[in-house]
Amino acid sequence: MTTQKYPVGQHPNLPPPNNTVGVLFWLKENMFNGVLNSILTLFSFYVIITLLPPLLKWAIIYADWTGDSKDACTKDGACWVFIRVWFDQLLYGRYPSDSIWRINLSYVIAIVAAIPLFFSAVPKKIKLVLAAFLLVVYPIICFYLYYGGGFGLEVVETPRWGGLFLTLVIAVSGIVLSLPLGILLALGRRSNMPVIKSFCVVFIEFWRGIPLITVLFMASVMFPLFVPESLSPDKLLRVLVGVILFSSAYMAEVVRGGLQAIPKGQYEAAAALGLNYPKSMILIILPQALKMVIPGIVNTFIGLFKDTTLVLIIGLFDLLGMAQLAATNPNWLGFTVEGYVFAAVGFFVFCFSMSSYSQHLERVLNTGHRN
Amino acid sequence: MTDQTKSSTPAKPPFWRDPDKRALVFQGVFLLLVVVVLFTLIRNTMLNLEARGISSGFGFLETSTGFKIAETLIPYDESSSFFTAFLVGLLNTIKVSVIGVFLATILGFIMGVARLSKNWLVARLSAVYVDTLRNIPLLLQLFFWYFAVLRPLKNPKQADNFFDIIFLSNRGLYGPKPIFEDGSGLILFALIAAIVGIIVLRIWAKKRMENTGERFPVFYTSLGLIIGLPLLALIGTGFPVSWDIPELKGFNFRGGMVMTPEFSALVFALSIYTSSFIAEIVRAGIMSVDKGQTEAAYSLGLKPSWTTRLVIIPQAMRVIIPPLTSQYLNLTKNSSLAAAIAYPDLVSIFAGTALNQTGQAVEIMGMTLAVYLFLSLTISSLMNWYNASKALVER
Amino acid sequence: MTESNQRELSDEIVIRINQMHKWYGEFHVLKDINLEVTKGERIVICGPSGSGKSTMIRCINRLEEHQQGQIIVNGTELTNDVKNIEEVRREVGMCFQHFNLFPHLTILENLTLAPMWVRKVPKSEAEATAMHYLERVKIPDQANKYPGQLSGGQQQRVAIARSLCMKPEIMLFDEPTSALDPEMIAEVLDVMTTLAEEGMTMLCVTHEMGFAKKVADRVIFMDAGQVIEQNTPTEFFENPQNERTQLFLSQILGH
Amino acid sequence: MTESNQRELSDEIVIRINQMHKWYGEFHVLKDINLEVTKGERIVICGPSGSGKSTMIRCINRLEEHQQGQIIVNGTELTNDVKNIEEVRREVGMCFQHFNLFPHLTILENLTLAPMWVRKVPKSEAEATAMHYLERVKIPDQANKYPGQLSGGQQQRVAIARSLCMKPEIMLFDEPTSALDPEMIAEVLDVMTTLAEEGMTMLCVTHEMGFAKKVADRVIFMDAGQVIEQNTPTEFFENPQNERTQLFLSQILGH
Amino acid sequence: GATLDSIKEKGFIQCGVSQGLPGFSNADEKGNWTGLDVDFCRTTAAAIFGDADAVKYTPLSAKERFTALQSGEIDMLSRNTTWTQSRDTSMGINFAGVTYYDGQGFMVRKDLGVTSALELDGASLCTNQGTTTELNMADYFSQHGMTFEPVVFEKSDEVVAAYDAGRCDVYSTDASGLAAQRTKLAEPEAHIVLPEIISKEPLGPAVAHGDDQFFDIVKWSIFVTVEAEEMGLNSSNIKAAAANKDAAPAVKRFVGAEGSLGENLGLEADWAVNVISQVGNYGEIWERNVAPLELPRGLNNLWSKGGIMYAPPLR
Ligand SMILES: Nc1ncnc2c1ncn2[C@@H]1O[C@H](COP(=O)(O)OP(=O)(O)OP(=O)(O)O)[C@@H](O)[C@H]1O
Ligand SMILES: Nc1ncnc2c1ncn2[C@@H]1O[C@H](COP(=O)(O)OP(=O)(O)OP(=O)(O)O)[C@@H](O)[C@H]1O
Ligand SMILES: [Mg+2]
Ligand SMILES: [Mg+2]
Repeated sequence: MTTQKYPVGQHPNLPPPNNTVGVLFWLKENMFNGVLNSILTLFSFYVIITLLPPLLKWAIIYADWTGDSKDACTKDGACWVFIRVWFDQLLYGRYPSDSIWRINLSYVIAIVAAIPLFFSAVPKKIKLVLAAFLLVVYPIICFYLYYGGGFGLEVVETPRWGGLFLTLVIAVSGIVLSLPLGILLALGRRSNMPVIKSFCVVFIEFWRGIPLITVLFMASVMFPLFVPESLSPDKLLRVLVGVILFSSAYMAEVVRGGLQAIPKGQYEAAAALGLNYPKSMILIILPQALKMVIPGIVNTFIGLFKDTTLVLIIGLFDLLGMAQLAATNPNWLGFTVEGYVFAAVGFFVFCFSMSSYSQHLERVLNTGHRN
Repeated sequence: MTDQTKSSTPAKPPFWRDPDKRALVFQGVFLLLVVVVLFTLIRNTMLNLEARGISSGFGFLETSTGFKIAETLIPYDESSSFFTAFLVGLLNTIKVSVIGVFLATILGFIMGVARLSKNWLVARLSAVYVDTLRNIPLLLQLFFWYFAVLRPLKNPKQADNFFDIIFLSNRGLYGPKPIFEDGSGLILFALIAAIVGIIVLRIWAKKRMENTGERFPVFYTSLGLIIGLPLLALIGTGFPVSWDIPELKGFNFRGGMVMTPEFSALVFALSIYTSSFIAEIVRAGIMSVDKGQTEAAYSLGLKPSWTTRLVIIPQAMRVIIPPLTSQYLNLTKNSSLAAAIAYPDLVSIFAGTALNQTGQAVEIMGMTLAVYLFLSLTISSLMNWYNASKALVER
Repeated sequence: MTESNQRELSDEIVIRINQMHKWYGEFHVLKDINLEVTKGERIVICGPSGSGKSTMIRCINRLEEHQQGQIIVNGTELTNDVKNIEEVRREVGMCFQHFNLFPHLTILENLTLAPMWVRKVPKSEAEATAMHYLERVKIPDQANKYPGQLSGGQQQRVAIARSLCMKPEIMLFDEPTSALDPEMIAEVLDVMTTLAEEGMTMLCVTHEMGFAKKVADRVIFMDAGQVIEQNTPTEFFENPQNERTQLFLSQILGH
Repeated sequence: MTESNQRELSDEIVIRINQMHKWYGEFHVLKDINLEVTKGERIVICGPSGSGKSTMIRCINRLEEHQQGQIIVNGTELTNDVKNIEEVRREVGMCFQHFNLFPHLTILENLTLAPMWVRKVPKSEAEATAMHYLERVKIPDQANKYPGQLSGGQQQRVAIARSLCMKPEIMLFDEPTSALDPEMIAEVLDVMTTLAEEGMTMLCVTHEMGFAKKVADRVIFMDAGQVIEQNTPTEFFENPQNERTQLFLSQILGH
Repeated sequence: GATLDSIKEKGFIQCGVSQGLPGFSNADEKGNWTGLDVDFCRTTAAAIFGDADAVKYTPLSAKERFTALQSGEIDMLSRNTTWTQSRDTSMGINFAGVTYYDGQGFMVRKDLGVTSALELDGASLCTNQGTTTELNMADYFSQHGMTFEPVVFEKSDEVVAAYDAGRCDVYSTDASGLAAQRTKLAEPEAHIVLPEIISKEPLGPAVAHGDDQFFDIVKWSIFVTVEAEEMGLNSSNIKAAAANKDAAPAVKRFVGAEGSLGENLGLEADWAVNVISQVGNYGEIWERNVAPLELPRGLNNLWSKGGIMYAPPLR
């Protein structure tokens, strides 16, 4: 130990002693401090070693990558040829292949319009315009692009929509349309008018209490029983309505959380300035509440995104449905696992990036209170 | 001053400018609208049903079903009524939900705590577990567990045999089933006695600790009691229990207890999927407890294990319970995916087979929804009650 | 004591509170309040915590509803009539203890919001007014920041400016300085003093007795929901009549 | 300056810190700390923010680990040995800036928890002790409330009582008053003064210089992880040696 | 009636079919449907619109099919559905005829060594949810004092997958279905269909109660295909027959040159010509769809050739 004396107050910053830094120290501190921890570490190693190599062998080392028929699958591992051949169907369902550009075009528009929203340097005005475009004009464009009819675009019936495309259509329109409904329900639930309040409570609790597949079943085959015969919208549309009502109940609870977090003073200040209820809601309360619950909204979206797989039970072919369909094609039997893995990776990529984004937002919103 | 006052109550404005009256009118109109819509829906349904000559009413519940169900908790055969089938489905739903909730909670807590572990590797692994499982749809996981795990299992003739009493094959996991004979009442009695004993012991140990400060190993003693007493009774009465051991007869094992692949896959998928959410909830709950609490407890001389038990967990639970409730609700509702892999739950049996045999969609869906609503409300009110009883008292 | 604030008052009455009572549920929080405020008068209200000071001034712009008696502001009686309420709120500005700025809007947007949406003033004009008042409260350079980026004192000054942008006849203040650090209190009181000197009608709940002495025309002392004493500051501080007032003054000045 | 706190000190050494160093990662936060505290001594530690005051006293009950040198408390050296750590923590009480009461337990339960679990005191006895100390800090009537229901000053007094219930030899205070309103500071300092007068060994990080002058036997000034100066309060305040001390004092007293 | 009116207004028939049963109703990669059941949707469309393509298909699981028909979600159900008394009456639907006489059979792995259904005591049976199969199995096994474990899936693809994975010893469904699903197995040759047929399964299209005219049209567009085969009319010679002024009276009635068969149904006079020319006669439909499954024609042959396919007289 150094016993060197420095003048009072002149002690320099010294590097920490050797036995407290470095890789070995880190390993000891983080993985082998104590018997229990060492056992846990060894156990974890064991888990990794038993799982990882076989997985890698199957998925990469002994996998088939090239070819265009089942005969190309000769090795022991996965046959990714299957995915290659069915790639378009997995992504777009049975959408006519010469019209797939329409879907891609809509993706491009969405990405181009959405990117500026994520940069804080872009002025608020432009962001508002873009958001309005995405929420109002874009859905109309999309509907026209997807469904076609008029102006030279061939009609593509909704039963031909499928794959990841259908997943996105259901999840995105579900979330976008359930937001306004959810906001109304949340406001209603906080209203002091007993009739409105109890209606909203019953509505929300009802939809939150029942499983989505029963909703889908009713929307897909029972709906015409409840309405006059003249009303018979498209099946996909009915499913969408079911999904929207279902997720609006969840959305309402998310928004309610945001509304509750707004201090009473904000309402009072708005009232004192002479703003009436609708104005103070639209100008003061909702902008704050919604911003606060963006992570919650994203999480609801992720939930909905995953739940779209249930539509395969009622005969719509989303990404998972398409994977299953492909795997039961007589020419391609035996590739169920590849199909599931592809679908799983697809869902994982989407959901994981969204949830990372929402966690990032949560951190930003938590710490960023001072600006 | 008094003569200036016209009246002591404020003057009344016209109703459209009076917020109270406006609210009344608005609510009246809204209520009317809701009633009209509901009424139209119901009327339409009735008209449509009648126009198509579809039979309605709940008479079908008493007729016999004519189909068989693989797993039942109550006696059921082809001649049982549709109502019995309904109960069978309901009980099966409750069965998977309860077991699923139990396993998901345990697994979730382990994973949540592991993610906060100081052990870097353990924390990473549990993060991978959580992030992977919660981002893949449940239905996909269900198919995966069912088909991917079913395939490698052997057929009953080549079943994996454990000591000739437990057999694993693609028909499920067969094990011995205890059959209680005369005199086994004593074992039940011993079990009850053990439970009573444990309760008494706990009270006594608490009292003793309060009086003398001495602690008593309640947990291990309880464990000993609950195993030992029935065991003693068993020995004392000369083993009046015989075991029904599964035996391979023809195609399959007969006798014994079985855990079918459908049930296992469903429970597996449900509890693993839900546990990934619970892990996050637990982690957030523990992290919500201020570091100062641990420090205060340490500086009072409390050991880490006591600190966790007396200070951290009670506070974390308040944060954990509400989202945990919604996970329980989700799990219960998600058990309806059973239909996809042939587990006979309520949706599969009643809103599936029974609906198809009778064609009475409205009644059957109505009953099914009512059951799920009832289950949801029960779980959430139980949890709300628990939560209210534990709420922090603030100024 | 200075006599600087003894001056001629107009006799136009802008607020008249008449035998007003208020209950929170079963709790009788305001009891038989009678008060007349003339145009340009500056009133300071003080009293122990829970005495109903806030409740009373919140009744004046109907943030709270009274159950008996009359409140007439600028000739408009406050009843359930939405039109009257809106009218009164347009004429009465209010500042809160916790500022209550809108955190999602810039300072400038905070200031122009109400004029544009309530008074329907064009944006350019609203912004000009806003800048004018921001200069008055000495922070024009903060116009494009967000409230979270300002100090408490600055925020409170913005809150005052925000009220002023609506060109109110009357300003209500509810303990505008009690959430502030000592250095910041001075900034805010400065602004309020200027305002008072320009002849704004003000009702101010505060425990800043220095401010009261300097600008108030009248000090009102409340306890347990009642107005116990009211007087000019000189009289009030030097010669309190009621023993509760004496007790209160001894506590607050001795502190 | 009063000389009331100049008195005979025992020469039994209860804390000995010897060439102690600590790093946070690469950051050298405590440098060559040497300190001896005798039984009954009252030490006030001050210094600019970030100078390592908190870190130092947290090392004394091993809330932080030191990497070099020795800390010996009551004859027990602090090492990685869990038993030693437990022993030391039983003898050393600590109060935090943010009280850190257990919000899910009543005041009484907060006070009896550690004695019952750590010292294995019977409940009735623990409660009697708890009530005794609650009376000492003047809030026996709050025993069955929850921490959330008390004011900050009351909470801090409960926190002190909670430490005292363990009958510690030594008390550490880490800025016990800096999260409190001015009225409440007085309450807490009162309690601490009484404690000091009864002969408790105390190490107190605080900026309350009045308190230091009144009760401290020694004032320690830290800067940049080092002890720069230590002296009796009289000397320290009237005649600071080091220029950093002078600068610090001029700032803190001028404020 | 209401159904026919709405069909005419829409311009197409909404036809409920299976989610994929080779030979009966199966969609290719592009979503084009083929199969026997599909062809009987097409006959109806040809009869009504003169255009066999005026059909939209709704793939339904067995569980959904009746609810979909009852609710009006589909106009007709042509989904290998067994005609039973209770379905015909209490469910509010009408069966328009039999397009395929079938019976329930069993398929097992060859290596089990089973040769008769009576050896299946204690076996696990995979089948589809919401079918008569479930009921027949229960009847058959209890009648023969045998036990079984039902494993019941919602979608037939899942039944096949589970059977293929070895979850069950036996796959039971209509014999035609067995033949069709067998093509989806990993090794079709490793499985055999047992000789026992345990039930009568007359399969045919159904419509909802309430529109007799539409009911008649569906019914008679089935019969004309059988009648055409009997008369030797097919898609290649029907146009010539219609143009032939000297044809036999029965042919003239058939093509609408004489009589009022079309008018009786509210259709154009040449409706039957459209049906046969666009879809073909029953024999052609069979050859196109079922023959590739290597199923014998058996009961489904014309009555004159040893089967029981028999159309009432067209007059
Ligand atoms: N919304 C409410 N519901 C019920 N009681 C209330 C409500 N708001 C205030 N009170 C009660 O009314 C009384 C008067 O409250 P008020 O806020 O007007 O007092 P104050 O004089 O402004 O006190 P302070 O100086 O603490 O602000 C208090 O006893 C308070 O507890
Ligand atoms: N856990 C930690 N990890 C890394 N650095 C830390 C940690 N805790 C404290 N520090 C750093 O160590 C230094 C000393 O911190 P300490 O809290 O002891 O200062 P202090 O003198 O108590 O200051 P204050 O008066 O602000 O409480 C600071 O620079 C601080 O940023
Ligand atoms: Mg107040
Ligand atoms: Mg500190």
